[in-house]
Amino acid sequence: MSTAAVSSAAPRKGADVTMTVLRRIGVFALTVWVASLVVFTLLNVLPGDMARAQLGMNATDADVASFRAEHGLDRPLPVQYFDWITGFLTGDMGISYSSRAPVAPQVFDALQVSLILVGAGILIAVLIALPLGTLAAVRQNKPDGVLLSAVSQAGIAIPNFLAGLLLISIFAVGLGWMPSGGWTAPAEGFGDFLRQLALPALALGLVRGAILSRYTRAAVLDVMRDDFMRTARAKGLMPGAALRRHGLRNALVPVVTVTSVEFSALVIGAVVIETVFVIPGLGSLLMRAVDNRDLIQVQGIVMCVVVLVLLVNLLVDITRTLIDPRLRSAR
Amino acid sequence: MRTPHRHGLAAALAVAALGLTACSAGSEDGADDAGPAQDASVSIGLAAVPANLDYTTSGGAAIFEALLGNVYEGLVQLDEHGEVEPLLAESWEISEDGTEYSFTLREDVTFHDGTPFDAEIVQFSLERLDEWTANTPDNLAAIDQVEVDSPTEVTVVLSEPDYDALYWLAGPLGTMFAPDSVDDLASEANGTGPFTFESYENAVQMDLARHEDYWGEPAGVADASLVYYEDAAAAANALRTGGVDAILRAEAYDQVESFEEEDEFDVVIGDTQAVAVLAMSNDHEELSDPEVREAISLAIDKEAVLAAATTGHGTILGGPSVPTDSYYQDYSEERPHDPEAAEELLEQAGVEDLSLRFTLPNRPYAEAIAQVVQDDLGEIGISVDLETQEFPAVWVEQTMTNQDYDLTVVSHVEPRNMINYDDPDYYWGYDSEEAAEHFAEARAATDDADYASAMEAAADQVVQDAPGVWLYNSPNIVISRDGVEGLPEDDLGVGMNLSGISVDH
Amino acid sequence: MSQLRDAQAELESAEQTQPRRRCAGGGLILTGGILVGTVVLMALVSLVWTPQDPTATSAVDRLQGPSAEHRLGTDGLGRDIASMLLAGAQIPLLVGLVAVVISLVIGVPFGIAAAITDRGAGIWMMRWNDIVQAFPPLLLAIILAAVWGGSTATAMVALGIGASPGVARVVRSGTLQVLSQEYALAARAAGRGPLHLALRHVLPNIRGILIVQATVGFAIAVLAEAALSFLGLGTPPPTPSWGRMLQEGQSLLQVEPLLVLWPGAAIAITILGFNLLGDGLRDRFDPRMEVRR
Amino acid sequence: MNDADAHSSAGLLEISGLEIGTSSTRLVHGVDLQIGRGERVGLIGESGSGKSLTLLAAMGLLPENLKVSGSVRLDGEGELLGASERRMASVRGSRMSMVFQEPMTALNPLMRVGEQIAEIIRLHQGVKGQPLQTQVLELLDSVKVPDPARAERAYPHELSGGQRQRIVLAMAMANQPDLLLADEPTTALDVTVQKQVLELMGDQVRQAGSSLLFITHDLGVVASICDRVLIMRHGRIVESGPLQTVFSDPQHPYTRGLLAASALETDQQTGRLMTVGAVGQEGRQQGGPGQSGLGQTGPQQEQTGPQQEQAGPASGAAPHEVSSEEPQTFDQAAIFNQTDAEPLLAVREVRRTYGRAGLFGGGRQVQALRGVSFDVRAGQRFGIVGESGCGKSTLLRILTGLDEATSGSVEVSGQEILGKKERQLRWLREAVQIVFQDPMGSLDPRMRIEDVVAEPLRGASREERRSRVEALLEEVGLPRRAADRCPHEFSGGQRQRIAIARALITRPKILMADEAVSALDVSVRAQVLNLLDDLVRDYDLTMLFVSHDLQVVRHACDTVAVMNAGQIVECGPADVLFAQPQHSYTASLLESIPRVAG
Repeated sequence: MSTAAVSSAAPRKGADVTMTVLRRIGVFALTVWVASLVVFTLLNVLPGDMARAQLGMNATDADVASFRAEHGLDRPLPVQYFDWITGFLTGDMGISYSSRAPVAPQVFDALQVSLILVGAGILIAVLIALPLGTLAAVRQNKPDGVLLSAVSQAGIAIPNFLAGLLLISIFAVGLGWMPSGGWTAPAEGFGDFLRQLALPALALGLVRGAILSRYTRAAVLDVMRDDFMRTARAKGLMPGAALRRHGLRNALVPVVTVTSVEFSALVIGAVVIETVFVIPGLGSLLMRAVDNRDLIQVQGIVMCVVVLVLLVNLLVDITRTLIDPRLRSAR
Repeated sequence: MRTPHRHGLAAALAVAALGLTACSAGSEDGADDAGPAQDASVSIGLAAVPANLDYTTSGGAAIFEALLGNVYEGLVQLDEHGEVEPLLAESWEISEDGTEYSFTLREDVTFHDGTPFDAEIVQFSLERLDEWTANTPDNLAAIDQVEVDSPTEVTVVLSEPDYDALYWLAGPLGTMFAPDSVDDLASEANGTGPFTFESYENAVQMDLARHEDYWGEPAGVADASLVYYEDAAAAANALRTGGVDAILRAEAYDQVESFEEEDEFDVVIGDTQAVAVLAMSNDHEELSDPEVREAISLAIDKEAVLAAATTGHGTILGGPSVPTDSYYQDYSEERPHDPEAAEELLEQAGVEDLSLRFTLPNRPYAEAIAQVVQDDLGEIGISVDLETQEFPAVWVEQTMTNQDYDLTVVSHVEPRNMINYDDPDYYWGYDSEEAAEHFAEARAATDDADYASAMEAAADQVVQDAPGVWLYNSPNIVISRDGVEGLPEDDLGVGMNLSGISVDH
Repeated sequence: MSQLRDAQAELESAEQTQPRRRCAGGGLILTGGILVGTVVLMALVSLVWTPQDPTATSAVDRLQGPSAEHRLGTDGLGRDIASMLLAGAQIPLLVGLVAVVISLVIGVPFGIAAAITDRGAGIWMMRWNDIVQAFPPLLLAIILAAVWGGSTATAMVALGIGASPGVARVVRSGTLQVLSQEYALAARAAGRGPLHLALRHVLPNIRGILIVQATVGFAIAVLAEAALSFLGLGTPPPTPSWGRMLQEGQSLLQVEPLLVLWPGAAIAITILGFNLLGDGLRDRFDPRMEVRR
Repeated sequence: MNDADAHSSAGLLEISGLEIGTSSTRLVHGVDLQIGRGERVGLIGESGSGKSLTLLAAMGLLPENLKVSGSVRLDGEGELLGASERRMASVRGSRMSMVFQEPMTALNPLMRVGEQIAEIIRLHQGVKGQPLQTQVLELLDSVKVPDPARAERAYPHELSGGQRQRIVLAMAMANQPDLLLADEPTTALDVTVQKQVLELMGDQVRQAGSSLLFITHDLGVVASICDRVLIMRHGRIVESGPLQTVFSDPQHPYTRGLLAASALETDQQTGRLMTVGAVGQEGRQQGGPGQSGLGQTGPQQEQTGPQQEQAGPASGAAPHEVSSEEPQTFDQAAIFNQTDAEPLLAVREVRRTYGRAGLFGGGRQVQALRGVSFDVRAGQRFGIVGESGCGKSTLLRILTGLDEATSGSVEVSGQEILGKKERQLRWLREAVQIVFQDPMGSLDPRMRIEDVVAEPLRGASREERRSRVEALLEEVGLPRRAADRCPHEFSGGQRQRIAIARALITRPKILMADEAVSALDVSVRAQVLNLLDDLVRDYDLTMLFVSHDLQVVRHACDTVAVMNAGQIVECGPADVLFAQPQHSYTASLLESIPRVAG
């Protein structure tokens, strides 16, 4: 099919990459702003009286009024939004209704914990998925490949909290190898930190790894069908070498893309895993804030999660641009 | 720093007992062989999470349970039998008409930040009660003013006699605060108690450290950590895997048996002040009919409720008082499980197709109770819709404050919660002149016997009117690993005193 | 795009003669179908019959092992586990169904519209889509549970809305594919408007993608419902649901592991079934397009 | 027989009894093939003939699910069929190399071009470092890639199709292989580029003394590069021999038909194109996508096309002057083919610019049309030729209201169509219809033929619809009952007939054909062109025929405009323009056409 005449793209990569990255960051900022509107709107249609819920039944109307004034709940919503979002940008998420402490430090502490957990989960998932997914693709018609496929299928079907419960039951309570939960910051004791991280990270990573390995398998299968793989073989590369030199990097592009989707799945998976393993991360904080109807805290946490997800999307986008030169000069 | 002392087992037990009562007598004797380590630390698993540290404005027993008696102290405290005994006040006198309480204060007490404790502090703390929004400050509404007689003498003047006043002063309402500290009660705790407050990571862990300059018997452990597990099974797992040394107020009822079977764990089942009560809204047309309420009472199988909620641990109740109350009477046989009779009653009342909205806190015990009740009421033709509400936030707002419910259930852990039947505005909506008279009599009582008999009469009246169904008094389950001694066995509805705990290595 | 590679053509013509493509993924579809069918059957049967009343509590019967009366034993409230397992299939399936329908109802028109107006509004529509996608379904469900309290309805709505951006994305790329085909141009040259294009050309041709998407979406919704119930934000008691059973059973895991294993297995089998079905259908409808959400 | 035989005596590659099949179907039936040292052999066949599979079998790169038997021997290596992967790997790229059809996908998109070339040298020669670098640059230079140093650092997507194919060729020739296998290496390229690449390939092979096995469907291409040809059909070799012999004196009827069809020869008596439709009815089951059944042997079609005995000249339009412009730059575009009478179609100064400013800048603009003006009179057959990217398809889309012009004016029957709302263009939808290139893509696979054909029809009753569809199907040479079938049941040629039927159902005044026969096998191409010819006459159509194929345009049109880079560079009566091209671009286009009779 004929296409419009395209002036032959001059390879001026440096400028292209910078432009692409800058444009992505611009879009990211815009996206975050709209997302903040969504979060604020969603959470400010809460029915019921925040103040009364927080103060309990002995509170008088005056108490309620002063609570509302103290937390600025008596001002028009646009003003509240403006205050919240400008505060958010400067790292001030307001004062928690229930703990009466600033929200931001709690959220940041919890965020660190969750990030470590999610990071460990992704690491485990990737370490499982890349080799196994590739193997399953290469050996797709052989018994071991089929077996790998089946195992990963089964892995996907197990909810991560069930995996968590079973891991606790076997390795913590049953065998006593690991603690059943809790959290130690790495600075406070690296051994304890690792021991406590092991099971929840596994619970997260195993299931995500199973899913990611399916994507990897699909991506590698796709790549193995590509023309340039045939070219590589025609050059005289052995199948394995062709896959290593030409296939894997190409297969990585869709896998990296999927990782961004996987990341948000992991973050939300961490919410559940944190409750199972009593880990003071964002998930635990969120669940408690929801229980306490601590609107301002919920708002801060949700916004953080959303920014995080968008940020990872941005990073993945940029990573793809770096891996795939075609995206650099994309329109 | 004192040198580590070694105690024999007997001595250890003695210390433990002393610790519980936290009496002022020193027991620095008996230094020998292996025993509790002075520099030991203990970590204790708990279920209920403090929202913050300020129990003057934040509801929930978890805060004062952790802080009262450990960090904060009042003029008086409850001994292990629930009797009032001296603490920061060495002694007191009550005027003939019961309206003036004169306390003589200890002299050598300072707050952890160095503020000296004196009569001014008492005046400040007790006159500040009108700023409280949580933990039923109305229980001490009778306090009119506090007069400073001398630095160590203070008189609390009541506007009318209240026999319960001392009792309430032994609880959170009687806490002594340093005036400079009240601005950040939510995040700091500055008291006179045996532990200093170190840190609180919200909903995760609270760290207390022994206050070395405590005026009384120093705490048995150097550090105490309260670790919070909202999920009972997680707490039990933590105990099993060495994450904590003990769990207090354990709700993992199902696991009690398996812990009892294991040698390395000790299980103690103590008392609580808690009353699990199924409240029936007086605003509801059919439910305002005593026959219908009676029928519902008869329809509920309390054995089944107890089995479902606590696997049978605890005491089945028939009335609003608990066994540890001085005015306790056993009403459990009053309305035995009798579905047929219940059905007949309903028929008599001419009620058909009754459909009720049951709001319940999202707590395992409440969900278990609700499902049994739903089932039981279904048997007699009452259909029940369950509506789970987050506890405390939503339940307190919707059910308790707005009183928007037909049926609800909650375990009232606050002590002597029966007096709320004297408050027609309480969510129970109970309003009885007869009962009110008895409650007034009780307040005006000047000795225990009068008080108890008046309260008994009130209880009789309440039970007769059946504004709710009293289900059970839950047990206080304490599970600890071997070697941890001196844990508070009973939950008296005040703080849990940790100073008596000792840990064997 | 349309350049045929000869070998490919030769191969495909060979495949055409033997109906290989027809039965592609047959084994997966069969296995998945059997698993899903079993679950659906469980739900249907439980509508009219269960061995016992799945909500009937009985204090004396609590935590019993399997017996003639209780095939799989009883739970902590003395309820019959077998009956709860059967009836517990209803909620996941209902949530899955409604969530998938919601995600399709939102995502399909959105995706098609974004593709048809690809240059102008379409770009902004997809940006919006990206934003919504930054709210994972489960997070959305938690937020909605915070707003309205946890219930089956909020779970269904949240999961449906949360899944819709994924649907929209897939639909958009499928629609762009269709619109780039000459038959779509021919339809436009014939004076047919966007609605005709959408209904007569796009929908029938992305049907396969939609079925695959719906199947996978079903599995995700079932999983999310279980997680929500586990967190206490899903289906409230006494309605039996596997997620709730898991949550109630976890405190008894050390005492009676089967209370967790039964509902856990039921959830796993359901998800496995839908995933296998989805993979099989994907193979059948489009052997080239692999898992790509 | 002459020196072609002398070559084959020094056998390099010997394929004998090669059979390839799936578990149930045999695709290649006992192919025998010998190639001598330095010999250049063309393997000719239409799609689905098994020629590519034969090639892949020689390289040992057949898909795993295919079964292969027979023998493939390479001089000095012995039997290759069933040889170990390791042994094959050492042969591939060093003694036997391959060039593929699709330059867009044959290169690893994530690897720099230089590295991809270096890889094959390193692999077989073990050269490293600076010498390797030098060798790569030399190779790039030898395949005439402009600015080798820059190309070496470039990624494939930064190069044009022709440049990429040069890179692939450079890779294939890097180790001076004994045998180069080329699989339709120029099919995806424009004619001018094709010519250059073919010449380059010929030079390279000659210099290296390599043998060549060249696969194509295009007889003209073979003629320019090979000295011996084999004709393959349905998995069998039906004829072979020296190029001259086979082309001048074909023995097999299929070869004869193929030759006639590809040269677009006309029957002396009827003036119609020669087809191979009548030849070789032994055809296999009709195929689906990817296979354009030769000879219309589908079950629903026994007769080939409506063979009306209408004679007459191919062009019915009045002659007119040539108005070609020599200078490369036009200040104002001239109006081509201008007429004093009211033209049916008047195109003035049409410009189209693609590209947009991105959300955050960075948009790129492409000028697809730079001011095109011409007239078409009623009854004319107006052809537009040009290479890919010249703007011809864009132009056609604007004329059919599928795309919007950036500026300019288009009047059909005196009515402006640009800038109008779809509602105001109802009449245009009936007056102008279009036939597209791709017989796969132009019919919705999910629709029944009746719905496909009737799609442009509005407001007709069911019966009327049905009867008109059936009537039209008959006219385009398909049975009435085809209306109830689905597109996948038809071959490529049949589908194109259906597309034509759809275009005619509104009885349009103007029929636009966008590369309408380009995707068809040569044998089918002739039939479809004949059909168009008949229909244009029967329906009194004015036709706009866009193609990259000069031969086809020359046959199908009476007036031809040549487009380059968004402008018309020359326009005139077909005969005149082809005989005496005025513009240098037209001349170079004409020169590039590969000719059978070379």
